[in-house]
Amino acid sequence: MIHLQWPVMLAAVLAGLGVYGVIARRNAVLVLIGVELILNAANLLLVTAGSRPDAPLAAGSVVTLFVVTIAAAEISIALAVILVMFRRFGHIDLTAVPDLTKGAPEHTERDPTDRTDPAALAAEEVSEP
Amino acid sequence: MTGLAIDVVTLLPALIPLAGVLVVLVADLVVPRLRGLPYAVAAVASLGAAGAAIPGVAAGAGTVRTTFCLSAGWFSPGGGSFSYTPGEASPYTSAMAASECLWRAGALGSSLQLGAGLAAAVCLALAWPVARARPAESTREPIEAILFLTALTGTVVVAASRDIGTWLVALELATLPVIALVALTGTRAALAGAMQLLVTSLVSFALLAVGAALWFLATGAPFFSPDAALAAGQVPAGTVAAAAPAPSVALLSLSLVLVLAGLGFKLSLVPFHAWTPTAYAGSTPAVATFLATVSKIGALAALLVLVQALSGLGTPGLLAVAVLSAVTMTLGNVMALRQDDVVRLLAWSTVAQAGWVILPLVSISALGQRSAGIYLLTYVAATLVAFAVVARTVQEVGARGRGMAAYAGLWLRSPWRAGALALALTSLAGLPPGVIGLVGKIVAFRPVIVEGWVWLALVAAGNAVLGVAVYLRWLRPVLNPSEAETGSAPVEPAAAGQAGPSAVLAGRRLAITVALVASVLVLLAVSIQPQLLLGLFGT
Amino acid sequence: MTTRDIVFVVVGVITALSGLLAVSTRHVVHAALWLLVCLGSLAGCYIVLGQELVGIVQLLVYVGAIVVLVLFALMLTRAPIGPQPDIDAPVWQRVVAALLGAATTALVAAATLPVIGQQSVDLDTPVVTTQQIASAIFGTWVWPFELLSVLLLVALVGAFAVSRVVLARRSRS
Amino acid sequence: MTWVVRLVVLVPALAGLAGLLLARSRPAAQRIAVGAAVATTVLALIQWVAPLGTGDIDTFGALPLGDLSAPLHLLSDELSGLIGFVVAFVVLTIQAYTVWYLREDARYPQFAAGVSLFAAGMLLLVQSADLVLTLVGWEIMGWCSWLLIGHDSERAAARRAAYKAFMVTRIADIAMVVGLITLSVRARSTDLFAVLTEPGRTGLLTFGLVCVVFGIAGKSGLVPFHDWLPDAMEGPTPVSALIHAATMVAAGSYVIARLFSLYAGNDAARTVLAVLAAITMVYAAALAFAQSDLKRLLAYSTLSQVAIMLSALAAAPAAFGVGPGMGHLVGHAFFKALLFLGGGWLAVIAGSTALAPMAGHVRSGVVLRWGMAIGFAALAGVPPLVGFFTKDTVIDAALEGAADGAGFRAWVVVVALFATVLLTAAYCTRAWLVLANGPQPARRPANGALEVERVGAPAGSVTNSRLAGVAWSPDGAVVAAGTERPPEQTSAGEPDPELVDETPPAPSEHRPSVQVAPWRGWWSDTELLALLRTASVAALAAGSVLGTLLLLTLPGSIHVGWLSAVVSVLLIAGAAWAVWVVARRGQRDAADVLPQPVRAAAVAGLGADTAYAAFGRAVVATARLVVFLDRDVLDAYPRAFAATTRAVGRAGQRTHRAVPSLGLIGVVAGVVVVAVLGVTVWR
Repeated sequence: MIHLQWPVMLAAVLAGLGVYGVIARRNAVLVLIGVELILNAANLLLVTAGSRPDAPLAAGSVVTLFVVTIAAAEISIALAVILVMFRRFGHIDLTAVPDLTKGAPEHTERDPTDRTDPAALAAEEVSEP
Repeated sequence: MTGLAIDVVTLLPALIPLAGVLVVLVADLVVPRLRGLPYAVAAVASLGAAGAAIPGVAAGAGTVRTTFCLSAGWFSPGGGSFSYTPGEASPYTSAMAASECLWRAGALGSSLQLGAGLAAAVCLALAWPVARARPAESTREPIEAILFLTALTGTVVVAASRDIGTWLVALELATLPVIALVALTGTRAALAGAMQLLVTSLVSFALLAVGAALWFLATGAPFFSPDAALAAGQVPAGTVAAAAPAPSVALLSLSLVLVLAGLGFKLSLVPFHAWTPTAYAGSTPAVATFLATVSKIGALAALLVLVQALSGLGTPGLLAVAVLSAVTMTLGNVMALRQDDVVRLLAWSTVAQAGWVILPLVSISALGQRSAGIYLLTYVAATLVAFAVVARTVQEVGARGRGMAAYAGLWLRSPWRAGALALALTSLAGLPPGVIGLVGKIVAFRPVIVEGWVWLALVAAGNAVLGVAVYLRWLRPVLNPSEAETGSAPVEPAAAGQAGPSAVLAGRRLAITVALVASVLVLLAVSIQPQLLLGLFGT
Repeated sequence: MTTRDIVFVVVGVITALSGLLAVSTRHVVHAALWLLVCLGSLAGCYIVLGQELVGIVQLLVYVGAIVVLVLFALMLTRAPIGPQPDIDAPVWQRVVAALLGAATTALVAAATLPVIGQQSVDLDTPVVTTQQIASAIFGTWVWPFELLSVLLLVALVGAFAVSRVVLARRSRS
Repeated sequence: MTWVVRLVVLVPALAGLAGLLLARSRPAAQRIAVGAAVATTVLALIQWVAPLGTGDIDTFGALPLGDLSAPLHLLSDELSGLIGFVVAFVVLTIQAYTVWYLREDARYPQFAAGVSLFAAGMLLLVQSADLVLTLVGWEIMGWCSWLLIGHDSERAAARRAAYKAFMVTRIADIAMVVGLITLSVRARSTDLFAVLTEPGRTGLLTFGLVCVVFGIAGKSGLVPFHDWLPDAMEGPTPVSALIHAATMVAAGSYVIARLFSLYAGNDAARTVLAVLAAITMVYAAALAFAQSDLKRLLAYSTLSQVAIMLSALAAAPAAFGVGPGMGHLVGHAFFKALLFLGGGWLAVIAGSTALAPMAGHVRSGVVLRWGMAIGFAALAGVPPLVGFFTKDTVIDAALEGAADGAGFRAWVVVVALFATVLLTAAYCTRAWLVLANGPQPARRPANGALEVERVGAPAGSVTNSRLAGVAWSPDGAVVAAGTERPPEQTSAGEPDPELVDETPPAPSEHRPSVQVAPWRGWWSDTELLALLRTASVAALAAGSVLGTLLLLTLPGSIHVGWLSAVVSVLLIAGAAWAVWVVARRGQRDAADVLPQPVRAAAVAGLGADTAYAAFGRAVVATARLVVFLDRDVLDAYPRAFAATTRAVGRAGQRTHRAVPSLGLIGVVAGVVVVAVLGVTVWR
C-alpha cells in the first residue's frame, strides 16, 4: 500500500525546483539541469498515474521511457549548440547573449546560404573575439 | 494476441517523408557532389506527403482515417487484486481504450498535413543551394534536407496523433530538427537565435510534458479522447454538490493551459515569443520560412488534438486563451510597426497572427477548431509568398534584401514580384485584394462573437486596424518609391553578378522563382475562390 | 502511513534536497553531481512505486548517460572548479525565480492533490510487469517507438552537423 | 429582334471605347464615329418601326444583391423606340456635323468617342427596364458631359464649366440615387415593372418620387440647379447640341415619364415638380431674352423648354399619359439641335458666339438662313412647325388637368406656360431680328476689330458691343469673346467655296490660330465637309417641320385644343409684333430697352454663379470645421492610440534584448499566469 499523495507532492516540488533553476541560473548547462528536473517531475507524475489500478496499456511506464529518451535526444542537440556557442562567443552566459542582428544584418555574404564562401568566412572570423 | 491493424496507405503522409530521409542518405552516398539533389528529393517527398493527405481531406468532415487501432483483447488489463474503492478508481477503463487508435486523421488534421507538406516543399525550394561543386568535406546539404524532412514528419504525425506517447515524440520530432537547422546557419546571429530557441523550447517541452502527465493523472487515459475527458469530468457518484465541477476538471484545465503554454512557444504566443525575432533574423530565409509556417502548423495541430478532446466537456471557453490571444496580437502588431528589417517584421507579424490563430479557440468547439485551422492556413499561404519574395530579393541583392529600403520602388523594377508581395501583405492585413485574409479574419471572429466575448472582439478589431498599418508600412515604399525612407540609396540589382557567373546562380534563382510562383498561385486561387480553403475543413 | 509510504517519503526528501542543491549550489560541477544524486534517488522512488524497469532505465540513461553528458559539457566549456560568484543571475531574477518556482509547486499540488486525495494502491503484486511493458512497447506503442528511433537518429545527426559545420569553418581560417 | 435592342446600346458604346482605345488617327475615328452613328440610327429605326413591346430583354444576367432582385432587363416599347430613334438620329447629325466643326482639332478622336459614349449612356437609359441600368446610363452621361464640356481643357473657363456642370449635377445625383434606391427597396426589386406595380407604402413612395424629382432637377436644370447649363456653353457647339437637344437634359423628363404611373397617383411629388418647372420655364425664358450671346440664349431657352416637358408630366391628367411631355421632348430635340448646329455654323463665320458679331451673317447661305428661321419659328411655336403642336399639346393637357381637378399645380403650370409662350416668342423674334438685320457682311476680308465696331454701330452703343463680350470668366474679368471659341474658318489653303467671299479673317489677337498639322486623308475634300455640315442642318430642319408625323405613332402626343391654340398663336403674334416695334423694325437689339444694370445681371445669370460659389465656400468652410473637429477633437483618440502604440513599441524594443534568460522568465511567468487564470476561471 502506498498513498499517492506523496509522489504527487514530490513531483510538484521537483517541478518548482526545476523552474527556479531554469530562471536563476545564467550558465546554459545549469539551465539544462533545471529542465531535467522539470522533466523528471513529469515522469514521476506519469509513473504515479500508471501505478494506479486499471491503467491501460502499461501507458505510465511506456510514456515515461519515451520521455527519458526524448530527454536524451534533447540533451545531445542542446550540448552541441552550447559547445558551438562557447566556441563562437567564448561564454555560455544566457544573460549576456548579444543580439547581433540588430541594425546592420550580419549577412554580408553575397549568398547567405553559401556557407563555403571564403570571403564571408574571413569576414566572420574577424568579428570573433 | 491479435495483430495491431496497420494501414500503410493511411500512414503514407508520415511514411513518405521518412522514406525521403532514407533516399536522401542513400543518394548522398552514391552521388555526393550533386548539391541540389537532396533538396529535390526532399521537396518531392514533401509534396508526396501533401498528396498522401489529400484522400483524408477529400473524404469530408465526417470521416476519419485511422490506423494502429486497438481492439478488445489486444492488451491484457492489469491483473491482480487492487484495494481501491469504486469512487477512487481511474475512471478510464480498458473497455474505453479498446476503441482508440494511435493515428486518427480527420478532415481538419488532414488539411493541416496537406498545408504542412506544401509549405515544406516551398521551404526546401527556398533553401536550394547555389549550384556549385560542393567541397568534399561539406555535409551540409543532405543534413539540411533530412532535418527539414524529419521536422515535417513530426508535424504530420502530430496532426494525426491521439495518444500521449506519439504526441510527445512527434512534437519533439517537429522541434529538435528546427533548432539544429537554425544553428546550422552558423553565423553568430544564428547561434544567438538557436540558443534562445533551444532554451525556450526545452523549458516549454518540459512544462508540456508536465501537462501531458497531468492529463494522464486526471483521466487515467493515455489518449486525448473526449471519452476520457468526459469520464474525468463526471462528478463522482455520491457527491452531494453535484453542481460543482469535479476536481478533475480543474486538473484538466491546468493540463490544457500547461500544454497551451508549452505549445505557445512554438506558436510564438506572447510571453513565450522572445525567441521569434532573434531566430528568424539569424537564420536563412528558408529556415525562417519553415519556422513561420510548418512549425506553426505543427503547434496548432498539437493544440487541436487536446482541444478536441476537451470539446466533449461542453465548456464554453477559456479566459486564459482569450488573454493570451489579446496580448499576443497587440504586442505583435505594436512591435512589428517598429521593424525596418523585413524578416523581423515578418517575425513580429507571426506573433500577431498567432494571436489571431488561437482567437477562435476561446470557444472549445468544433467551430472554434475549424476556424483556427482555416485562419492558420490563410496565414501560412500569405507568409510563404512574403518570405519567397524576401528570399528572391536576398538572392538578388544580398543582405540588403532584408532592409525595407531594398523594396522601395519594387513595383517599377519588378511588377510581378511587387504584385505578389502586395497580395501577400494585403492577405495578412485582411484587405482586398487579399480577400482570403479578410475571409480568414471573419472566420476567426465568428466563434468570438458566438460566445459573446465582447472585450476580446474589441481588442481584435483594434488589432485588425493596427495590422493594416503594419503591412501597409511595408507596402507603401513598394508601390511608391518616393515615399521610401531616405538615407538609403536605391538598391541596384547588380550585386548578384559578383557572386560569380550568373549561370551558377541560375539553379537557385529558378528554384526560388518556382516556389514563389507556386505559392502565389495557391494564394491567388484561394483569394479568388475562398471556398477552396473553407471546403478543406468540410464547412 | 504504510511502510512504502515511509520509504517513499525518506527517498523523496533526499530527492528534493539534492534537487534543491543542484539548482542552488555555487559550484558548477557540484550542481551536476547533485543532479546525479537527485536523479538516482528518483530512480529509487520509481522502484518504491513498483516500476522497477523505469527505475533501472532512469539509472542507466539519466544517471549513466545524460548526467555524464552534462559533466562533459561543463568540462568542455571550461567550467571552473570551486565556488563561482557569478554562476547565478542577478538577485532580482533569483527572487522572481523563487516566486515562480513556489507558484508552480503550489499550482501542481493544488490541482492534483484534490484528485488524488487519499487514493492508495496496493503494490505488493506489481500493477505492470516488465513483461507487459515490453509487449506494450513493441505492440501497442510500436508507432511512437519507431518515431522515437527517428528522433534519436536525427538528434545525433543534427548534433554532429551543428558542431562539425563550425569546426570546419574554424579549421579553414 | 432582341439583339437589335441590345445592339442599339452596344454599338455606340463599343464605338466609344474603340475610339478611346484604338483610333489614334482622325480618319479611323471619323469612320468609327459616323459609321456607328449610322448603324445605331438604322437599328433604332428598326426598333421603332417594330417595337417588341417587352421588358424582358436580358443583358448581363441578374445582379446578386441578396434580397433585392436586379434582373437588369432592357425594355422595348413604342416610347423607347421613338425616343431611341430620335436620339440616334440627332446624334448622327451631330457626329456628321462634328466632322466639319472640329476639322482642325487634334483631339477630335477623343471628342467623337466621348459623343459616342454619351449616346450609349442615353440610349441605355432609354432602353432600360431596370433602375440600376437607368442609373448607369445616368452616370455615364454625367461623366461624359464633364469630359466633353471640358474638351478645350487649355482654357480655364472650359475647365471651370466642366467642373461646375459635374459638381452641380453630382450634388443633385445624390437625391437621384437616394430616390431610385428608395423605390427599389420599396419594391424589393430594381425591375421597372416591379417598381411600378408595387402597391402600398405611400410614405416611402412619396419620398422616393420627390427625391427623383430633385435628382432630375440637376441634369434637367430646374431652378436651383440651373446655372451649370449656360456655363456648359464653354464646350464645343456639338456638345451643346448633344446635351441640350436629345440627351442629358431630356433624360430627366424621360425618367419621370417612365415612372409616370407612380407620379400620376402622387400629388405631392407632382406638385413639387410643377412648381419647379413653372418657376424655371418663366425665369429661364425671361433671362434668355436678355442674353447677348447666342449660345447662352439657347441654353436658357433649353431650360425653359425642358421645364415645359416636365410641366406636362406634372400637370397632365393621368389619362393623357406621357404623350404630351414626350412629344415636346421629340420636337425640342429637332429644333434645338437645329438651332445649335446653325448657331455653331454662324459662330464659325462670325468668329464669335456673341450675338452682335453675328448680326447679318445669317444671310450667308440659303440653308443656314432657312434653317435658323425654321428653328426659331419652331421654338417660338409657330404653326405648322412641330413646336407648335407639341407645345399646344402641353398647354391643352395642362388645361385638361386643371379642369380635371388637379387644382393648384395645374393652374400654376397653365399660367406659367402662357407666360413662357409670350416670352419665347419675344426672345426668338429678338434673336432672329438681330441675326437677320445686321449690316450685310463685308464682301472682302476686313480687319476683325473694325468688324466688331461696325456690328455694334447700328445699335448705336458701345455698351452693346461690350455686352456682347459679357460672358462669364473665372476671375470676373470681362472677356471680349463669346462663351466658346469657335474654330477657325477653313484655312486659307482650302477655301470653302460656298463661304469664300463672306468669310472675314480671324481676329487674331483674340484667337491665336490653332497649331494643327494640316489634315490630309479621307474626306479631306472640303466640299464634302461642307456638305456634311449642310446636310446635318438640313436634316434637322426637315425634322423640325415634319416631326409632327413621327409623333403620330405616340398616342396622346398630338392633341391640340382649339382654344389654347388660338390663344397661343395670338400671344406669339403679339409678342413678335411688340418686339419688332421695340427693335425699330430690326434696326436695333430689342434687348437694349432693358435698363443696363438689369441686362448685365441677366447676362450674368442673376448671380446664380455667385450663389453657387458662396455655397461652395460654405461647404468648404464646413468641411474645414469638420476636419478641424475631426483632427483636433475626435482624432485625438486615434492619434493618442498611435502615439501610445509607438511608445509601447519603443519600450518593447528596449526590453526585447534577445537575452535568453529574460525570455525564459517570460515563458515561466506566462505559464504560471495562464495556469492560474485557467484553473481559477474555467469559464
